[in-house]
Amino acid sequence: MTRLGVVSQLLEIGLALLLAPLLSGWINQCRAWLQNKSAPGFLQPYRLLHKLFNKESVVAEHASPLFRSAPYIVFGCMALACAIVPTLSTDLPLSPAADAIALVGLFALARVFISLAAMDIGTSFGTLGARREMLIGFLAEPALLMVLFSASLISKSTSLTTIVETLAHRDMAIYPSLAFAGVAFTMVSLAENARVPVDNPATHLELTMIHEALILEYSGRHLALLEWAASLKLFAYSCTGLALFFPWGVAEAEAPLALLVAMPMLVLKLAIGGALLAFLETLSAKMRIFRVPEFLATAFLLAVIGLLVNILVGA
Amino acid sequence: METLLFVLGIPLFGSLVLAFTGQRDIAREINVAFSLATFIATCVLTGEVISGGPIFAWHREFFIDPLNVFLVTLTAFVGLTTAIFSRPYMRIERDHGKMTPTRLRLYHSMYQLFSCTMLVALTTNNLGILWVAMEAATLTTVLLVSVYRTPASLEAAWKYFILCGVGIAQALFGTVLLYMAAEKVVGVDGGALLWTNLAAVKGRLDPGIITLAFAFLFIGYGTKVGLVPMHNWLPDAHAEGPTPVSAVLSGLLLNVAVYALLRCKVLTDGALESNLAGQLMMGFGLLSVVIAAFFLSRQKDVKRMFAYSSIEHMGLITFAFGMGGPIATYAGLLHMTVHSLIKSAIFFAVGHATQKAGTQIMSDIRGLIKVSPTVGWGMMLGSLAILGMPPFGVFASEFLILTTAMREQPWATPFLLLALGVAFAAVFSRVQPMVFGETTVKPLAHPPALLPVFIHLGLGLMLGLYIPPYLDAWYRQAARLMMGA
Amino acid sequence: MSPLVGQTINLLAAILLMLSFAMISQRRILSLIHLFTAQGVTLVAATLLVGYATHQPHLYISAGITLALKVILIPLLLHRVIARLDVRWDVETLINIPTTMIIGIALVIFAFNLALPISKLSVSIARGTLGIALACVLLSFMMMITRSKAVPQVIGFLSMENGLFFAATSATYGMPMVVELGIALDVLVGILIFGVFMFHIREQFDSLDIRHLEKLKDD
Amino acid sequence: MIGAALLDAPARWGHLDWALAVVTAWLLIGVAGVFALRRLKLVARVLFPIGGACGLLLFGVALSAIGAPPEASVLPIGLPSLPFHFRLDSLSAFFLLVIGSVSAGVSAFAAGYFRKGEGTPPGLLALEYHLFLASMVLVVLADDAYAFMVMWETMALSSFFLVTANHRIVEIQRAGYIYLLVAHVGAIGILLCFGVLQANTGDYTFANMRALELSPFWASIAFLLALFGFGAKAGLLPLHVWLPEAHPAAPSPVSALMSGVMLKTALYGVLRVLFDLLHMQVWWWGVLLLAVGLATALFGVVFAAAQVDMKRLLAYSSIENIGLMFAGIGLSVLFSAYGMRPMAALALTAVLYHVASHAFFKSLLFVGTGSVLHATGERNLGKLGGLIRFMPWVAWITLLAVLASAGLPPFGGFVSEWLLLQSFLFSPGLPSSFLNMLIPVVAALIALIAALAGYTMVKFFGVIFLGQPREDKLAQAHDASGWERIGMLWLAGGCIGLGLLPVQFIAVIDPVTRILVGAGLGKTVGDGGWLLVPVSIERASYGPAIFLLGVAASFALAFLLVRFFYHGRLRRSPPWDCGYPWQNGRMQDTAEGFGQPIRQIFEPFFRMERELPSPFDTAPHYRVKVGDHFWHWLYLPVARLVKRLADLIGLLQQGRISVYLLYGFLTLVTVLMVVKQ
Repeated sequence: MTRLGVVSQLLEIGLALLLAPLLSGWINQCRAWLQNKSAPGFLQPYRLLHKLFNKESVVAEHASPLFRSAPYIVFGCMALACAIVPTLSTDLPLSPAADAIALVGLFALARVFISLAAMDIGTSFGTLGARREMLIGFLAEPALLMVLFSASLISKSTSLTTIVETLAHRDMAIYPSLAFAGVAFTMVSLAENARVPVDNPATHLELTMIHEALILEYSGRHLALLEWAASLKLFAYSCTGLALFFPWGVAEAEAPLALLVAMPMLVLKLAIGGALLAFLETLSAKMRIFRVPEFLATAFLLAVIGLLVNILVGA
Repeated sequence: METLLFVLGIPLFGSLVLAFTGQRDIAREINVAFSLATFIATCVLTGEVISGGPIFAWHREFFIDPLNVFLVTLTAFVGLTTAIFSRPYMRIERDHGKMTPTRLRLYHSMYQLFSCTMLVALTTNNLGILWVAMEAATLTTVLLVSVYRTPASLEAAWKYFILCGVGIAQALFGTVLLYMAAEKVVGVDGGALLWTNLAAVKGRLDPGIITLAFAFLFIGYGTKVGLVPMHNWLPDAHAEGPTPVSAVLSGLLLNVAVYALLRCKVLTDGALESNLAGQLMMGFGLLSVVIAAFFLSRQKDVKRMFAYSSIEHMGLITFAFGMGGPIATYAGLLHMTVHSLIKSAIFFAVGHATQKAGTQIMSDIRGLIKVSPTVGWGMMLGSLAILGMPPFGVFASEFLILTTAMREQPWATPFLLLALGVAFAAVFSRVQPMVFGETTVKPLAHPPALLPVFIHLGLGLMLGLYIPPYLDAWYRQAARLMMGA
Repeated sequence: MSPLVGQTINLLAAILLMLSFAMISQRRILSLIHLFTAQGVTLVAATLLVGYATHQPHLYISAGITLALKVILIPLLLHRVIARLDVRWDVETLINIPTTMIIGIALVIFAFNLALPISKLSVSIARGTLGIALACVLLSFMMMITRSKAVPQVIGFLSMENGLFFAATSATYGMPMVVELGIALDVLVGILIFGVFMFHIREQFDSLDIRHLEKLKDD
Repeated sequence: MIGAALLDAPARWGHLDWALAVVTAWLLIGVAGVFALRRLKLVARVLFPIGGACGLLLFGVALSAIGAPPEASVLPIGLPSLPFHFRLDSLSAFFLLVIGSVSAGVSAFAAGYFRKGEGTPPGLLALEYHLFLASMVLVVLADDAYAFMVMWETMALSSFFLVTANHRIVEIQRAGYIYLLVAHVGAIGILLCFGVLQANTGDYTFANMRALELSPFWASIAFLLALFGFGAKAGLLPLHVWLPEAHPAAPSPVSALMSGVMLKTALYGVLRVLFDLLHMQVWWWGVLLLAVGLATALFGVVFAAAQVDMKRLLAYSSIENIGLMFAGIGLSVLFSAYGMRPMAALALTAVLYHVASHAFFKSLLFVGTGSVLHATGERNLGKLGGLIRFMPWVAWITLLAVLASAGLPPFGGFVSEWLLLQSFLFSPGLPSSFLNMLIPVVAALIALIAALAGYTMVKFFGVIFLGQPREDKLAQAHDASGWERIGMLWLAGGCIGLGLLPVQFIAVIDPVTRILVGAGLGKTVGDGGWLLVPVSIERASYGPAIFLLGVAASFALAFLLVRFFYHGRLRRSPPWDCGYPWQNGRMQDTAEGFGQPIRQIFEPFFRMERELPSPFDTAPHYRVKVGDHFWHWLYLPVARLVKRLADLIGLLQQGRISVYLLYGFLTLVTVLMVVKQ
C-alpha cells in the first residue's frame, strides 16, 4: 500500500461523494432538455440535500432503532462501494477488501436494510415497496454477478482492480461476451437505480412507485442521506460500467501524473454516460410492475449467454 | 444323561400333574414352578455340554450338540417367562369369563406337554422321533389354540390341524426316503435314522434319493416354519389362540421347525454337490419376506399383524441360512434367538394391551402410554426392535444378513429393501397411534406382569451391543456344524 | 423266495392304488369309510407278506398296529361319529368327478416317473411299489382338496397316512420300531382330536360343512 | 494409589478419550434425567447447563484435535468379531467442532426453554436430548460400519422421540412417522452401501474398506447407495418431504439441533464415503451431485419464500443450504476426478465453511423462533409482527442470523458463498468442454439461489419482528429469559466470528481438506494477512474486517458530520403513509403477499389450491395452500401402488381351507418338478 495509493483512495472517495449528486443533477438536466422542459439546474440536488439536512426529521412513534440507523448503513455501504470501484486509479488500498462478488454483496446489504427499514413502520406502502424492491433485487443481483463474471473470466480474476487493468491493457479486440454483458448491465443498472422503465424517480404515484415507497416515511437528514446514497449508488454503477466497458484512462500504480489525466477523463465519461441514460429514459416508457420480472429475467439470461459465449469462443 | 432325563421328564410330569390340578388357582404357580425347574435343568445341561462337550443318551437316540443346546436353553427360558406372563393373563381371562376351570386345566397341562414335545424334538438324534415330536407339538398346540372354543378359534385350530398335518405328512415321506437312502450305506440295523450316523456318511448317500427327500422334507417342515405359500395356518392360529400361546408359537415352535429344516439341510448339502437346498431356502425365504411385508400393510388385528411379522422374520432367517457361509449362518442363528425373545416380548405387551382395550382391533386401541407407560413403552420399543432398529439384536443380525447379501446375492437386495421398507411403514404406522395420542383404554384389576417383557427386551438390547463369549462360541460351533465341518 | 411273493405284493399295491381312485370317485361318506377300511386291510396284508418274505418280525408288529388302528379302531370311531352327527348323506365335491379322475391319472404318471429312478436303488423286494405309494399320497392329498365336508377330509388325511405306511414298508421294510409306535400314537391322538372337533364344529356351526370355516380371511 | 491413578489419568488422555468422556457425561446426564423425571427445575436449571458445558469442552477438544494426528480406540462392546471401533481424525474433529459449539449454545437456550406441559416429562426429554447429542458425536467418531449404523439409527430414534415430544397432536405423530420411515429406509440404503464396501471380506472396519480397491462398477453402486441413504437424512430431492414436517413439529431447541447439526452428519457420511473410503472419484458422480444439489437448493429456497409458517420456512431454507453444500461437494468431486487438487480443496473448503456457518445461523434462527413461539404461541407469520418492540433481545440477535443466512457480507454465510463462486470461476480448465459449459449455468443458479435466500430472510424477519402487531395479544409478548439469551448470544458470536475471521478459520480446517483431497488453502490463504486469499491476491481477495471497518467508519463519519454541521433534532409523530389516516396492522403486507411474486414467477414449482372470494360473499376471504408436487407425484402414487399390490396379495388369503391345501399341493408338485432336473 503506497502513499500514492492512499492519496488516490481518498481522492476517489471524495470525488465520488462530491460528484454523485452532480451526476443525478446532470441527468435530470439532460432529460429536461430532451423533453423540452426548463431544467432546475445541475446544482439542484445539492440544494435539496442542504434543505433536507436543515429540516428536523419526523419519525413514526413506534419506529425502532433499525429504522433510524438504516440510512446511515445504506449511506456507508454506498460510500464503500464507490471507494472500491476503481474509477480514477487501480492502486486502491481498500479495493482488495472487496472484490466483484463482495461489491454485489455490498449492494445487497444496503438493499436488505432499506427494505427492512421500510417494513419497520408497518404502513401498507412501506411493505409494498419493500416487497417490490426485494423482487427486483433477487433478479438483478445474479444478473449483475454474471456480468462481472464474464469480465472476470476474461481477466481470470474477480478483483476489480485486476479486471480493470487487464481490460485496459488489452488490444482492441471484439469481445462478444462483453457485448452481451454490456446490454445486461445497462438493464440491471436501470432497474437497480430505480430509473425508467422499471421505476420512475420523478413520481409518487402509489401504485407504481418502488424506491419512493421505500423511503416514504423518511424525512429530514435521514431522507437526505438516503437521497445521497441513491445518487452514490448511481455513481458507483456508472463507474463500474465504465470500469468494465470503457476502462481507458484509469490511472495505475506508480503513475502519479496519470491521476491528473484520469479525473477529467472520468468526468467526461460520466457526462456522456449520464446523457445517454437520460436519452434512454426519454425514449422508453415505464412498464407495468408485473413486467419487471420478465425485463430482469431477460437481463439475467443475456448475462448468462455472455458467460457461455465467453467460454465457448474464449473471449 | 440324568440331566437330559430331567429336562424331558419335568415338563412331562408337569403336564400329568396339571392335568388333574390345572383348574385350581395354585395351578398358575405350579405351571411357573415346573417351567422354572425345566429351565434350571437345561442350564445344568448347558453347563455339562460346555464343560464336557456333546452328550449322547439312550443308544444315541438323544444327543446334545452346539446346534441344539442353545435352542434348548432358549426354549426353556421363553417357556419360563411365558409361564410367568400367563399367570396374571389367565387370571384376568378367567375373570372375564373366557376361561372355565376345565379349559384352564387343559391349557396348563397342554402348555407343559407342548414344551416337553419341543424339547424332545430339539434333543433327539433320531429323525423319525423328530418327526413324531413335531407332530405331537402340532397336536398339543391345536388344543391350545382352540381353548376358547369360539367359532373363530375352532376354525383357526381346524385349519392349523389340517394344513400342518398334511404338511408334516410330506415330511414323513421325506424321512422315509432319507431312511431308504441311508439304509443302503449304514445297513438295516445301523440306526439309519440317527442324524449323527447320517452326518458321518452323508457324502455317500445317493444324490437322487436325497434330492427327492429334501424336497418333501422342505415342504413338510417349511409348512411348520410358515414359509409362503404354506403359511396360511399361521396368522389364524396366532390371532385366535390365547396370547401366551401366540408367544410360544412365534417364539419357539417356529424356531424348532427351522431347526428341523437345518438338520435336513446339513445332510442334503453333504450329499449333493449342487447348492439345491440353499437355493430353495433362499427362494422361499425371500418370497416369504416380500409377501409377508405386503400382508403386514393390510392388517387390522394386532396379533394377526405380528403373526405376519413372524412370517417375515422366518423368511429372513431361511434366506440367511440359504445363503450359507459363516457370517450369514451366524446371523441366522442370532436372528432366531433375538426374534424369539423380542417377538414373545411383543406378544406379552400386546396381550395386556388387548386385555386393557378389550379388543384386538388396532384402530380401537389408542394412547396406551397414557394409561400404563410400561405397556406402552414395551410395545413401542418391542416394535421398533422387531423392525430392525438398533441397538437391538434384530438389527445386528439384519446388518450381517443384508451386508452379506449385498455382495453374495445382489439380486435379492432390492426385494429386501422394498420388503423391509414396506414392513416398517406398515407396522409403525399402526403401533405409533396405539401407543401415543389420547387414550381409549382403561386400567385393569390385576397388575400386568411386565417383568418378562423388559427382561426379553433387555436381552435383545444386550445381544445388539454385546454377545457373551460363550454364546458367541456356541454360534460359531453351530455355524461350523451347519457348514458340514 | 419265490417271485410269487413279489408279484403278490405288486398286486396288493395295485389294489391300494385302485382303492385310492375309488375314494376319489366315491360320493357317499359311508362307502368312503368302507373303502378306507379295505385300504387298511390291504395294507396289513402287504405288510405281513413283506414281513414273512423277508423274515422281519417287527413288520408283524407294525402290521398288528395297522390292523388295530386302521382296520378296527378308526373305522369304528368314524362310524360312531357319523352315526352321532348323522351325516350319511352324499358328499358333493368341489370339482366334478371325471376331472378329478383325469388329474389323478396325471398324478400317478408323475409319481411313477419320480419314483422310478430311485426305487431301483432300494434294497426292498417291494421296490417297484414306491411309486404307487407316492401316488397314493398325492391322490389322498387331492382328495382332501376336493372335499368340502369335514369327515371326508379326515378320511383323506388318514388314507394319506396309509400311503406313507405303505411307502415305509415298500421302500425300507418299515421304520424303526420306536418311530412306528410314535407315528401310531400321533395318528391315534390325532383321530381322537378330530372326533372331538367334529362335535365342537357341529355345535358351533350346526353343520360339518367346512365352507362355514371361511370366516378368518385377510379382508 | 488407584485414586491417584484416576486423578492423573486425564493428564494422559488423548483427544479421543476426552471426546468419549464428554459422550459418557451426556449419557450420565440423560440417566440422571430419568431419575428426575418430573422435576422441571432440576432438569432445566442444572442438567441442561451441564450438558452445555460438556458441549464447550467438546468444542475445545475438537479444536485441538483437528490438526493432530488421528487417534483410534476400540470399545469392548458390539459384535464379537466386530467391537466398536472409534477414530478421531481431522474430518471427525471438524464435525465434532460443529456439534460441540452449536450444542453448547442450544443446551444453554434449552435450559431456559423447556416449560411444563409439553407431553413427554422433562426428565425423559433430557434423556432423549442428550442421547441424541451423544449418538451424533459417536456417528462422527465411528470407525466401523456396525458402530456407525448403530449410532446412526440411535440418532434417528432419539430425535424421533424428541420430535414427537408432544404426541397428543395427530399432525406431530404423522410428522414423526414420516421422519422415522424415511430415516429408516435411508439407513437400509447406507447399510447396503457398507455391504458393497466390505466386498465380502466380512471385515466391517473402515480401515479394511480404505484398504480395498473396488471396481468402478461396484464403486458407483456404493456411491449411489450412499447418495440415497445420506440424501434421505440430509433432505435431498426427492427425499426431503420429512424435513418440513418434522422441524415444525419438534420443540425449537431440537429443531435447531436437527437442522444445524444432524443434517450435517449426513454430509459427514457422504464425505467419509466419497473421499475416505472410496478413494476414487468418477466425473459423473460430481455432475450428479451438482445437479441434485442445485435442484434441491432451488426447490428449497423457492418453497421457503412461499411459506407462512415460520418454522416450515426455516426448514425449507435448511433444504436449500444442504443443496448448496451438496453442489459444492459435487464440484469438489469433479475437480478431484480430474486431479485438480487445489481447486477441489477450494470447493471443499467452501462446503465445510458453509457447514459451520449454517450450523450457527440456522440453529440461532430456530431458537429465535422458539422464543417467539413461547412468547406468542404463534407459528403463523400472518399473526405476528412488530415484535422488535416487545422482544428486542430476540429481534436484534435474530437479525444477525438473518443477515448471515441471507448471505450478506460481512457475515459467515457470505464467506462460504464467496468461496463457492470462486471455485466456480476457476472451473474453466476442466478437460471436458461439456462441463465447462455446465459451470456458468450452475454459477448463475447459485447466484439466483443466494439472492432468493435474501428475499426469504427479509420476509422472515420483516413479517415477524417489524411493522405493527397483527394481533393484539402480541403486545403481551415477553422477551427471552436469561439462559435463552446466553445461548443465543453464543450462537450469534459464532455467526459474527465466522464472518470476520475467515482466514483464521480456514487455517484451522486446512488439515481436513488435506486428508480428504490431499491439498488445502492453508498456505496461500494467510498471505494477505487479514485478507482472505484463496489462490493469489491478484485473482481474488476478500477482507471482511476491513469491509466492516469501511462501512462502520462511513456510518460513524456520516453520523458525526451531520450532527456537527447541522443538528440531531427528531420529532415523533404518527406514520404519514401518503396521508392515509386509518392505519392498522392488518393493512401491512402479509406473508402470503410477500410470497406472491415468487409464487407467480416459479408457478410450476408449486401445487397451489386457491380459494378466491366471489363478489357475493358476505365475509369474503382469500386462502391459498401451497403443496409439494413430489408428494402428489411420487409419494402418494407409491403408497397407492403398495396398497394395490397388497390388495392383490391379500386375495391369496381368502379363508378356504381347500385352496390353502391346493397351494401346498401345487408348491409340492412344482418343487418336485424343479428338483427333478
